[in-house]
Amino acid sequence: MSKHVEKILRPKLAVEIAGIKLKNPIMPASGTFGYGEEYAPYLDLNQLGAVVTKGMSLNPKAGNNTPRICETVSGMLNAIGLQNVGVDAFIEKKMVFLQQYDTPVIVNFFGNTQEEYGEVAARLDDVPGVAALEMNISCPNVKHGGIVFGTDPGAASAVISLVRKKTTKPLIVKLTPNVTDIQVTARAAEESGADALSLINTLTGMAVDVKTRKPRLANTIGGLSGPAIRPIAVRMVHQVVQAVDIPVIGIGGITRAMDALEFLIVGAKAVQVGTANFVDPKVMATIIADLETFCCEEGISDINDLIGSLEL
Amino acid sequence: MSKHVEKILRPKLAVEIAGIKLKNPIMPASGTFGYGEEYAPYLDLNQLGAVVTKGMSLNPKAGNNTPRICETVSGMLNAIGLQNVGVDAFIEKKMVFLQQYDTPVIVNFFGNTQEEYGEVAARLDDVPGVAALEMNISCPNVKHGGIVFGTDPGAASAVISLVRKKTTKPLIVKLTPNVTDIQVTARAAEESGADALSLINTLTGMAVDVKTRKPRLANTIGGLSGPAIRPIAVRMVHQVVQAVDIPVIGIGGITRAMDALEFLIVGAKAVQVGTANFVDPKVMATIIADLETFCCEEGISDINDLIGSLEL
Amino acid sequence: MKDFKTIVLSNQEISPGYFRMKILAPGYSQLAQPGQFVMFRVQSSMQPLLRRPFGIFRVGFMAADCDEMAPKEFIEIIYKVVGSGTEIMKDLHSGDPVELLGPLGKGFDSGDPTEEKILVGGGIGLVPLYMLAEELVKKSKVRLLMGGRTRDDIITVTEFERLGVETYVSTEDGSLGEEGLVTQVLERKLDKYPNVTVFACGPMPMIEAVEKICTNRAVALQVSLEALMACGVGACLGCVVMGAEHSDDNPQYLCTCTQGPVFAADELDWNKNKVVATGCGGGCK
Amino acid sequence: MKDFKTIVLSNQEISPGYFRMKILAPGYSQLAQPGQFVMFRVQSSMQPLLRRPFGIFRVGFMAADCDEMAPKEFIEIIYKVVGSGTEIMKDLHSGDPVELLGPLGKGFDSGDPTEEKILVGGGIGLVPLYMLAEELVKKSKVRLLMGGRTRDDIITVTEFERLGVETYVSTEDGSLGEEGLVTQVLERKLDKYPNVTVFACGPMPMIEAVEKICTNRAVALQVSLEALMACGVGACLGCVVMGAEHSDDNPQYLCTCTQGPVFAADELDWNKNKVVATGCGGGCK
Ligand SMILES: Cc1cc2nc3c(=O)[nH]c(=O)nc-3n(C[C@H](O)[C@H](O)[C@H](O)COP(=O)(O)OP(=O)(O)OC[C@H]3O[C@@H](n4cnc5c(N)ncnc54)[C@H](O)[C@@H]3O)c2cc1C
Ligand SMILES: Cc1cc2nc3c(=O)[nH]c(=O)nc-3n(C[C@H](O)[C@H](O)[C@H](O)COP(=O)(O)OP(=O)(O)OC[C@H]3O[C@@H](n4cnc5c(N)ncnc54)[C@H](O)[C@@H]3O)c2cc1C
Ligand SMILES: Cc1cc2nc3c(=O)[nH]c(=O)nc-3n(C[C@H](O)[C@H](O)[C@H](O)COP(=O)(O)O)c2cc1C
Ligand SMILES: Cc1cc2nc3c(=O)[nH]c(=O)nc-3n(C[C@H](O)[C@H](O)[C@H](O)COP(=O)(O)O)c2cc1C
Ligand code: FES
Ligand code: FES
Repeated sequence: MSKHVEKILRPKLAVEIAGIKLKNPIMPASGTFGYGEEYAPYLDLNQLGAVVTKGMSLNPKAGNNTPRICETVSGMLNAIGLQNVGVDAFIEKKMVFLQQYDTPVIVNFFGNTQEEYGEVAARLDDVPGVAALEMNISCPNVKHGGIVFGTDPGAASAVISLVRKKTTKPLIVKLTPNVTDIQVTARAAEESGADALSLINTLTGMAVDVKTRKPRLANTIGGLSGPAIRPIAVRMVHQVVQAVDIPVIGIGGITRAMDALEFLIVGAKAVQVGTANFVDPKVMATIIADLETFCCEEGISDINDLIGSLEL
Repeated sequence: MSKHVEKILRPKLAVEIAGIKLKNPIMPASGTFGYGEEYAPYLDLNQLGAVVTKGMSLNPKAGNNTPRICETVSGMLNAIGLQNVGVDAFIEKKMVFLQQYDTPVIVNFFGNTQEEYGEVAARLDDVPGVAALEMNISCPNVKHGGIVFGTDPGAASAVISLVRKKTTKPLIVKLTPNVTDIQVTARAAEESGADALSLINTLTGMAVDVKTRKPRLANTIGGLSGPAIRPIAVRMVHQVVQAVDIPVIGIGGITRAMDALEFLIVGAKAVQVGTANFVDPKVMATIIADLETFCCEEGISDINDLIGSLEL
Repeated sequence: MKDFKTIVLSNQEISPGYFRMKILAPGYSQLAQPGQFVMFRVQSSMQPLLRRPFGIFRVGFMAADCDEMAPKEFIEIIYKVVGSGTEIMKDLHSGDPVELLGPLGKGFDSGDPTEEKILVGGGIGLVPLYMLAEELVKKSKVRLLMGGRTRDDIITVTEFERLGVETYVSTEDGSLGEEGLVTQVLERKLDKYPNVTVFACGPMPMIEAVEKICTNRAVALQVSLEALMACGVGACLGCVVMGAEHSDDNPQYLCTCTQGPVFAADELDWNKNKVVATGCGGGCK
Repeated sequence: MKDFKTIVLSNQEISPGYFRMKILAPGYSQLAQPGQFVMFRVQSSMQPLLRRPFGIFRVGFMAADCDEMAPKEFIEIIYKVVGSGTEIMKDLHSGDPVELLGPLGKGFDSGDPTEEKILVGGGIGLVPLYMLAEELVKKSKVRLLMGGRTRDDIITVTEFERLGVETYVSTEDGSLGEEGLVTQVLERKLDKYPNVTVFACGPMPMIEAVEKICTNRAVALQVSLEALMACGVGACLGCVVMGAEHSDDNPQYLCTCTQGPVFAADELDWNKNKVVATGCGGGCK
């Protein structure tokens, strides 16, 4: 049954999140796109909705022992351990490169203590070119400090409230999926001052080498990402969109426009592409082009009309 | 570097769980093997470690609207809604078939209320041929009653304690993975009288048809199973084995002997094969044969020596 | 009901987007009934994960490699490329390994031999009707009404003619045969031959229209349905349709894989089962 | 550093379990340096998900389809079938589409032209040494010590000979060349020619033994390492090895993909980096 559809020539792909204007809803996920420069030879960064950088901490961080990665069925495990150059070196060396581009830069960051979170946010506050901060309260790889901030709504509220006071930039809080009820953390983050939410971070997982009987990762447990986790991510984004009023950025297993559309339709204002960058460095450009084609064919003149259009 | 290994001719594959003797550690996962008879034309049920039947409730249950299933990347979503013939019809019609076999029958069951759980367990208590009960406190598909028993340690304890009083059969409690800390539920189940634990049940997920903008499942949300979820399942089994003293049965994305071995090595005493039965009705026979070959080649004379042999 | 590894014998595009595949299938000449299907495993990887159901178009024999051996049995399936599985299938070649589970399901009931028969096929829905026609022409007059959107959707009609079936083709765009819907042709035929049994397979809107027409005229109807399937053997309960007795309080679900795919029209609840055969809209992966 | 879709030109088993694949690779004759690698995408499905890294064996040219056109550039890779990705690769045919990202990484430094060179290859580790040999023979005497478990592991040695390289073969089981480890041969050669630079690639235990020998004798050594890689471009930080300055308090991690795969031996921490190149033991999927 072919319904008649008015073809659109030049659909509007621009979206706005917490006051940041994005050319389109496609951006990389933190930790899968380095500091941007690694992929600049393959992809015009000006094409992207935003660039999201590797998670920053107050001091440089060495990361975990190796092996740090392992392929799984339609996914991968990583326990990089948040290796990064530290916020000061980032501002000095890495931001300069990104400032060349006409694309908002979202800086992902984390801390081992509340105070560290606050301090990193403060140092990034007046850096030109930083469009927003993405606060990672969810990385499952770091043993430091025991329980993960993002799995305890109280701890999450406390650290978000603190960071909120330290920055005037839009604050995106990135949620962990390793919780019983993602709506609880989402509401806690909203109430503590988040301007937007992004989800999901990786799901904790493990793989074993049956010959050596050792875990495949030096860290034993790592974060699962890639197409395998997409149904879990779509479900959580759907639930969070219903629980909060702030915008939501969908993440998890996106490899093509059809995947991005699932998140947009359940209500994400934008999406992040992670593991798929490793597989195909040009994947975000392809997704943007295919999103445009989809809108043309389906008669959607503004992608905002598609966002949250799920029919239940 | 080839270490010298003594080849074994006839390794022992038998394991024991809560007093039930299994010929080998391989059995189907509930809901993926019907009542056993559906797969009997393809596979000799006498070969299996045990047969685990579709989840039973007190009254017959019609299940959800369609579509009930949807393929995802290396996995599937289901929202069958626990359709079943009801415990009385099961005892009368389905158990008779299974009693022909020399294989322990584990009956999976659930209830919508504590009392229903207790009543189903009571009715199954004196049925000949029922080797153990597997209590599903974790199915995410049933809207009835709101919050899932297995995601609330208090509710889980209460219902398990009640069931414990109603049955003299070994009681296996099947845990849901949709929780922040699986060790908490595992300990709650052990303290409330579980003789063994099985995990994981499906992870809640969702998929969207981007053309119709409708969820692919009539129920919107369903349970994700298949190879995609294996790393999450292995991680949870690893954690639970460390948290409790009772035996653990590993479930999640097993498609071949290598997959089963991951669970055994982290400490599962046996494993269940779910979605893979749909893909290959003979898969469990293949896994059993390949497990035997693996033991021969690796010089393992008793599979119990392999269980929990993870090197950290 | 068998489950074995086998090989593709040939695989050809017979019309744009439609492929016909011959698969070595020992035992099928004895086992397969008109209207049954197979669960086909595209390749032994995890992607696509589940087997795909396909109706059996026909069972045939080909000469063995040497004289002393029995001729080899094969089945033919005809499929439309709609998604990830069929995309891979179209690239299979002679000799490629595949897996077959089947024949599965409840096929057609040939009905009263004294009555004439009308087969209604819509596009790829024609597939299960061929073996049925082979059976029916032995005893009764058989007419085939074949419909499609364009002429590309009109497949294998000459083969039905070779069986002695009287065929009538219609396309929505008039590019082949009569312009219009196959249901219009059905109404005309039923005006002329009211005492027939109708067998229908095709897209759900067509099947629903056929059901209305037949019920209004009290004409016996059997339909072959599609549903999303995981196991094909009655184990997963994924493929159900609502039965005639279905109500919200007293639900009656029938398995398309074991109680179907062929149903007598009066076994089903026609108000509710629109969800049947929604398919995955091409792209659920 | 390019990223493009291309096609397989040929793919042949050259020794049991070892395959040699020619891939159309425009631009590589200008770009590729000895010791660099490519990230190879086996097929455009999700399984296997990640690209696989392979050393560039050599860059070549073949006649164009018509006289006016420039000759076509290709690269050759040689791979051992060890797991899910290489299992699929071995079944690729001429004309099959694949994707190449590269050339990537830091290759070998040719060193002092007045010094003689010794290349040490273990099995598949020979691969990156061929382009290096092509370069080195222009200026220096080059010897290749090639080791393997059995003769099946001794590949492409005659091609090195054709370049004018003096070759010495050893196998652990004595099935080809001298019986024993390649490192025994290395010690003998170093006794005779102490003023050389050594270039080594092979399994980690071999590389570690070579490092001990060279360090003891103060012989300059460059090694090419393997590590598990997701991106190949320095973005994921999955492929790191510990640098010479590494300590628990002051960790120094180097990316094998961008700061390697070739390292001067003194850049690395030889006490700790045994974890390098563990590979996935064949079967991580
Ligand atoms: C009993 C039966 C007989 C069938 N006979 C034929 C036939 O003879 N020729 C033919 O071309 N098609 C037939 N179909 C439909 C065929 O199974 C689907 O077109 C096919 O599975 C699509 O697979 P895909 O991977 O290309 O599409 P995708 O959309 O990528 O498939 C994703 C998932 O949806 C399922 N699916 C998608 N569409 C359908 C559908 N319409 N019905 C059931 N499942 C679907 C697939 O099996 C898979 O699990 C039959 C279906 C059934 C139930
Ligand atoms: C810089 C570099 C150059 C290489 N050059 C060659 C070469 O010329 N010829 C050759 O045969 N092999 C080479 N390798 C090793 C090759 O990448 C692996 O053998 C291959 O990836 C195995 O893939 P698989 O899917 O068959 O195995 P699987 O075990 O199924 O692979 C699973 C995962 O582990 C990774 N992996 C497995 N083994 C290795 C390994 N030894 N090193 C790195 N990653 C591994 C795979 O990429 C994949 O992500 C090289 C590796 C690196 C890092
Ligand atoms: C190698 C790797 C490193 C990552 N590093 C970070 C990080 O530093 N900070 C963060 O918030 N998320 C990090 N992530 C999580 C991703 O940003 C993303 O949430 C996750 O991978 C799911 O998306 P995907 O399935 O598209 O990869 C990392 C993921 C991978 C695979
Ligand atoms: C179609 C289907 C039906 C299921 N029904 C039940 C059920 O009735 N009771 C239950 O405890 N688990 C049920 N499960 C969950 C499985 O038993 C198993 O825990 C899960 O599928 C993970 O294993 P797998 O990845 O091997 O499939 C069902 C799973 C599927 C796919
Ligand atoms: S397809 Fe599984 S019950 Fe019908
Ligand atoms: S492989 Fe990703 S950083 Fe080296």
